[in-house]
Amino acid sequence: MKTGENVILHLENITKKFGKVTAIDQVTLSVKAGERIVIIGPSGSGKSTLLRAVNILEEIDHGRIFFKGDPVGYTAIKGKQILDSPKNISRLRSKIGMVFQNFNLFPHMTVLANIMEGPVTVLKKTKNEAEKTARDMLKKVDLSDKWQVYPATLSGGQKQRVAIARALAMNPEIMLFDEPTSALDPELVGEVFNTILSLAKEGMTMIIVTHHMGFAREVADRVVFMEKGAMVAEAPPEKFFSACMENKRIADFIQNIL
Amino acid sequence: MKTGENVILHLENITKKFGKVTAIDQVTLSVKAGERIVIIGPSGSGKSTLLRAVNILEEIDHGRIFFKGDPVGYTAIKGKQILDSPKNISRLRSKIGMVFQNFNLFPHMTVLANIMEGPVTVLKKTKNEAEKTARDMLKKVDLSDKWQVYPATLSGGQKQRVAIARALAMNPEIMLFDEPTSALDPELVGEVFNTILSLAKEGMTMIIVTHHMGFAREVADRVVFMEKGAMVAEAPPEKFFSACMENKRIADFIQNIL
Amino acid sequence: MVKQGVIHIHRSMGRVILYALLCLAFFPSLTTAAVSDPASVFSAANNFIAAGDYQKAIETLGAIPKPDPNTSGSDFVKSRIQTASLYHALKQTKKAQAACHDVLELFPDNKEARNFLIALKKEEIPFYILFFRDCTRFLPSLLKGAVLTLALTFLTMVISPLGGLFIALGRMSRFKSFAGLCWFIIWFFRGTPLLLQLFFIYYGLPALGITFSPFTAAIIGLSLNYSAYLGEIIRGGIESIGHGQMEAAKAIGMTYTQAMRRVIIPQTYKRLLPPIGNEFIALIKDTALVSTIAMVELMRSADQMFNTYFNVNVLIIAAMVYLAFTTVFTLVFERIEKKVGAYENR
Amino acid sequence: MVKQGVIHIHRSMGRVILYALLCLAFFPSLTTAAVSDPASVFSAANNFIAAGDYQKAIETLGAIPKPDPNTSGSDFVKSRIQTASLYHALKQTKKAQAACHDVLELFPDNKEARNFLIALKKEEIPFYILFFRDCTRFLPSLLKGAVLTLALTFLTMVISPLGGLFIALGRMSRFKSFAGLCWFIIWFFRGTPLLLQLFFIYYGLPALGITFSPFTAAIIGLSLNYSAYLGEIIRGGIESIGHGQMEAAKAIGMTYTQAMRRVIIPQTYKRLLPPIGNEFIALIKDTALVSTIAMVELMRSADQMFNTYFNVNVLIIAAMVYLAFTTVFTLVFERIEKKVGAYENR
Amino acid sequence: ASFDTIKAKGELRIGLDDSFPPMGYRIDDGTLTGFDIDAAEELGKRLGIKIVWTPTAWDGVIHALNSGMFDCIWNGMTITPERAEKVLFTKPYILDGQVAVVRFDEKRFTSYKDLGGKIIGAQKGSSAIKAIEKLPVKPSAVKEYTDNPKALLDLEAGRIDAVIIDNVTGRDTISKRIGKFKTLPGFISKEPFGVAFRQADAQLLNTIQKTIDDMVADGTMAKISMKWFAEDITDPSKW
Ligand SMILES: Nc1ncnc2c1ncn2[C@@H]1O[C@H](COP(=O)(O)OP(=O)(O)OP(=O)(O)O)[C@@H](O)[C@H]1O
Ligand SMILES: Nc1ncnc2c1ncn2[C@@H]1O[C@H](COP(=O)(O)OP(=O)(O)OP(=O)(O)O)[C@@H](O)[C@H]1O
Ligand SMILES: [Mg+2]
Ligand SMILES: [Mg+2]
Repeated sequence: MKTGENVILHLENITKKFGKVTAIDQVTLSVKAGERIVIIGPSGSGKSTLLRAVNILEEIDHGRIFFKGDPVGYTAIKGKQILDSPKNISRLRSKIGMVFQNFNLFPHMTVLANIMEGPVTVLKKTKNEAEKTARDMLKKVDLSDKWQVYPATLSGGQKQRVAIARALAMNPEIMLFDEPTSALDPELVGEVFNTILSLAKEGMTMIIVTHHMGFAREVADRVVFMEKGAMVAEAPPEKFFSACMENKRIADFIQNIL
Repeated sequence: MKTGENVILHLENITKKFGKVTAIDQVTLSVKAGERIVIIGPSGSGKSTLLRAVNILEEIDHGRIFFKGDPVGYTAIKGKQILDSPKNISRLRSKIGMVFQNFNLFPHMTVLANIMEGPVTVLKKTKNEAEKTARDMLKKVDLSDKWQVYPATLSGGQKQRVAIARALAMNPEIMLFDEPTSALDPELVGEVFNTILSLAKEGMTMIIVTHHMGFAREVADRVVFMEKGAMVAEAPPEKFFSACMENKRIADFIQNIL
Repeated sequence: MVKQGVIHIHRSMGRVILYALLCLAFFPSLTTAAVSDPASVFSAANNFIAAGDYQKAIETLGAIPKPDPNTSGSDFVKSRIQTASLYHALKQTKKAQAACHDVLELFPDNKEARNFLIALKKEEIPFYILFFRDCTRFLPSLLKGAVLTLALTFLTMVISPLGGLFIALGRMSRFKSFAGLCWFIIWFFRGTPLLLQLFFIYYGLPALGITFSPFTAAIIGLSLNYSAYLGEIIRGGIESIGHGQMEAAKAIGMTYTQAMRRVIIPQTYKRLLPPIGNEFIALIKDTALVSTIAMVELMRSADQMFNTYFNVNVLIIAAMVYLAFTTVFTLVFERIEKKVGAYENR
Repeated sequence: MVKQGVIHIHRSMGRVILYALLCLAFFPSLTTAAVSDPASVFSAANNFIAAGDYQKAIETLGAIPKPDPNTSGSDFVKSRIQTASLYHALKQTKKAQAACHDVLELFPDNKEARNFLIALKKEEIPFYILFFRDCTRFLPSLLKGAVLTLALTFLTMVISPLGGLFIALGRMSRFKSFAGLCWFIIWFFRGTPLLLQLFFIYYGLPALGITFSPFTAAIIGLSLNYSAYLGEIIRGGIESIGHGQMEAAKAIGMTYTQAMRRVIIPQTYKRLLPPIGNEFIALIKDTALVSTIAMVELMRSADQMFNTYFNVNVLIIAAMVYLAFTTVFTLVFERIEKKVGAYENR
Repeated sequence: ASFDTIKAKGELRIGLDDSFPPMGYRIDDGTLTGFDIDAAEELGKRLGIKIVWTPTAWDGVIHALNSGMFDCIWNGMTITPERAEKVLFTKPYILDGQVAVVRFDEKRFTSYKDLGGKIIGAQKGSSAIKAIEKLPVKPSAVKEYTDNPKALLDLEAGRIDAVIIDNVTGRDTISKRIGKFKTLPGFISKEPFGVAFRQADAQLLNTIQKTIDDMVADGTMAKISMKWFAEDITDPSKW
């Protein structure tokens, strides 16, 4: 199935099981270029697994993933889906930026080296090119003065912004954020959201998992609600926070979070 | 110097230095039987050191300590004060109960064993006697049902109450509390204070270091303010929280804490 | 297949030609070797062997006739045994056996031919059967040695934790000179090879008038060495227990000794078990070193049997016994670890 | 004092009487020993020695005259050397020296007398001077052996971390059989004594047609053993790096190999240095084991010199050299630890 | 080679394993010394030729001789029938053999017969082990050692009662450890030493043999023996 030209990512009926737990249950989702999707849902509902399935950090059991119209990650051999070659998967991942809850910066590299690592090692850019990009990205996340320090000296918010810069340095087509602020002290959440918002304004396509409803409302084109691995509801934020509230589960969930 | 009959503890001019830091600076203090002294003061002002000096966990440099009228802890040999024999010091300590900020329960013993340990090992009571006392003390701190669990399973407040029971089981003449609630979640502070208050009502002599002004006001016969190792002010609570507030330092300190 | 065969023939023909040329060039005597003279037959055969042409050597040796009744027959025996060796080298077992039987026909008692036949027969038995036979043959003696290995291990396991505790408390002692001595013991015994220590205790000390039996020397050496190692481990364990525990114990009137015995040391058990378990497993293997001071434990019995029978399986079986010991010990220690100090998990 | 003297006299008188009786009873030949026959002199002296009466033995030996020019003189030498030994046993050094000089007067080259004089002279020198002399005497040869010890240590230090990394990655590999092989290597080499491993490689493998020089065998044995140990340590180090690091590396498009090389392994350095340092210090001492496979490193040279000179100081000096090595290594490793991976402290 | 070619070259090459005290070995500074060294150097002086010592591994010493690496082996080589098949030996010039070493103050035994039921030590794999079987009585136990000095140390420490060892090695140790050990009188087995030549070199052997005979006759050999063994063990009349 070829999807519309402006669709960056298309998930078709994907399912992932861990033993008896169905972490993703037949999810179908299309993300158009420039679109901002926010995924919400209770703990264990499969949000992280869904993001991880997108860049094949998790191998799915059924379904297909299309990136810019092409099926990626798996090849069908004799009717069975098997994982693509590591090389192809790496190439796909390099086009998808991912930001983790725990930052996962490389502690043994300076901030600049963290950001240069991908461009140099994966994209085979020269050091000079990579450094230029890295400095640009640092400017974007407003941390130009921290280029030479090690991550351990940064605050949580600064760490997350470096992580965003590191992902951006790969010049990704889409960004995935998995609860980017949930490991942060409350007063540091704002700076990370601001960075994401400014990215959104530049037209970056992204999928964000978050529990911050205010932020969801502000940034999202569409809000997706997941429960027990399945997509239960999906709507633009205005509609989501009004109409969908009639769904008791969603209403309860949002009530609990606020 | 023999002090009045009803004086349990008398500190005379005691001084303790750590290198160049004077942790206790010529402190003189008498505690009568049944009296409740609360010590307050900024961090590093020597409150803990003072308590620790009382049961010789810290060796003082100058001054003398009288327990029930007798000089304790040190013997003068050729004009020099030297530490008493370990046996005498142990005997003194067994008469002084001490409760620490971090509980310091023995993790490898059950709650009951924690409380029985002192009576059996130090006071050479039989197991049966000691167990009876221990169960009485547990009742006193309202933890009768927890006698057979290990400390790791208790909440902070429960741990501190066990620590109090452990000290009480030695049938001490005086109890020393060093910030007994500062390692507790706010909602657990109350139960510990209640335990201490009920002790106070029973007429136990005690010295309490705490930052909780409300509690100080409620429990204290006298409030002592320390700063840089010295006793700066000393008064009954009513007087202390009014008259002494004219002292700018004390006022600032109390302002900051509240 | 056919083609390969052709190539093979060509190759060996090439070798024959090359060899013939070599003979003509360097060993002119060979081409004229008189069949009748045994000495020259042997020397000719030797030259063929040196040139790598065993087939030719066998042919040459064949020239030695069956002995007359009135000669000793030693040349004949020698030639046939050598023939058998050559066939053996060419992996033609049947022919090698035949050559041996040639000898036995005339000299039924000939030891060399007999042994050769036995050796040849052995080679026909599959490895695993031979190995199994060797197991039943060598294991009993090895296990006798292993008893001593275990005795050394257990005795050291009893002594060294006590020694280690003593050294650990010594290092933390207020008496500077005693603490220094304990430091020295640790430094010395952890800084020199156990082999050298055992050597010194067993061979060196008698010169200073102190003589130990091998067993005593082994126990002293192992115990001192392991006490030093355990001393550092135990000290680490004690120091890992927060200072507050000692203060709390003192505050209820306990003496230093009481506090150590009742409060501090019992808390170290759980933490110390894994590193001490590792040391004990190392100990099982280190007992092998006492083989150098004339103790016949597992390693030494394996060595002795290997020297007697030149059979590699002895070493392999000994390794298996050690593996069994270390594996069982590991499992037992894992068990104990799970049981001890469960209070931390509840 | 006087009283004691009396008792002493009484005792020795008693002994003399006892002895005389014994002689009469069992050695009738002795009482009539002809002075002229050397053989019977020696046998008589031996009997006196056996009975513990050295004085009488010396007297008896004195009957052997200075040799005529036309006899070999061996009986004379033997008697005087034995006399010297007996005086030595009686702690009469001067007289022992005199007996030696008697021999050297006639046979100035006589080794035995010369050695004896040297030994007697040594006993008069204080211990510490002797020890210092022994240092200057033995250290050069020991250090020559120590060069090999260091060579073995350094080579193994280079090879085994690589081997260890290989084994560690192998154990974490997706290929079950390869992971199993690596597990087996670790299990085997950590479960059997290094001594047995070296033995097998050096003495056992030739039986299977694989022969190594002692040095190669030593390096193979040490490297395999230490690779197995380091393998577990390195695996532990890699597994201690949070899973998130691998995911983050993969998420920016790195392959497994790139992630390992650039992200995971560099982070293990700091954590691995202390345990690897410990292993290397153990390694220095374990090189002593290769002395059993005919390698003349520090331990073996000490052994050889001890065998030649029977001088305990050799062992002590060797221990000092090992201590120097292990201490220096410890200090160097502590230095390196402080420098590497400072990023975690900032 | 004939004696004439040796004389013409001016040097006799002698093969040896230079770690066999006291026959031929190196002392601390590396110089070669020993009984054989003294004897051969004396011989060289008498014949007016230089002695060139050629160290070689003992394992392949006969092969090395026959391949011409040197002209003879003079290194405490025991004369055996098997060796005699491959080389020519001189007449025995010294008597070696297995002897029993006991502590100097040993009071319990004076002859081999007394060793019954005692603990005896010997070097692993040496001919001493075989000699123990030839003892007139059976020992209670045989302890094997990696080397002779270890056995002697154990003897000194009182852990064993006697060490069976070859005469020259035993005497060498005794001479270094004066007052510690003595030998029991007599030999358990007798192993004479000879100098080995290639079978083709009978003429060379004859010349050398004559010189050795001279050295025995004029007491030179006895003197060298006295130096190394404090006894004349070169005198065939005492064998
Ligand atoms: N590696 C794994 N192995 C086994 N089960 C897993 C694994 N990862 C996730 N799961 C299970 O899959 C389900 C979905 O997990 P997931 O982490 O995707 O939830 P989530 O929506 O991200 O929750 P949270 O808000 O807590 O992050 C859960 O039941 C979880 O326990
Ligand atoms: N063991 C020690 N060694 C060196 N200095 C010490 C030691 N214990 C206390 N001090 C110093 O002595 C002074 C008094 O310390 P103390 O702990 O008694 O203060 P405190 O009033 O209890 O403070 P806090 O409210 O923080 O517990 C401080 O300057 C402290 O740094
Ligand atoms: Mg999640
Ligand atoms: Mg304090």
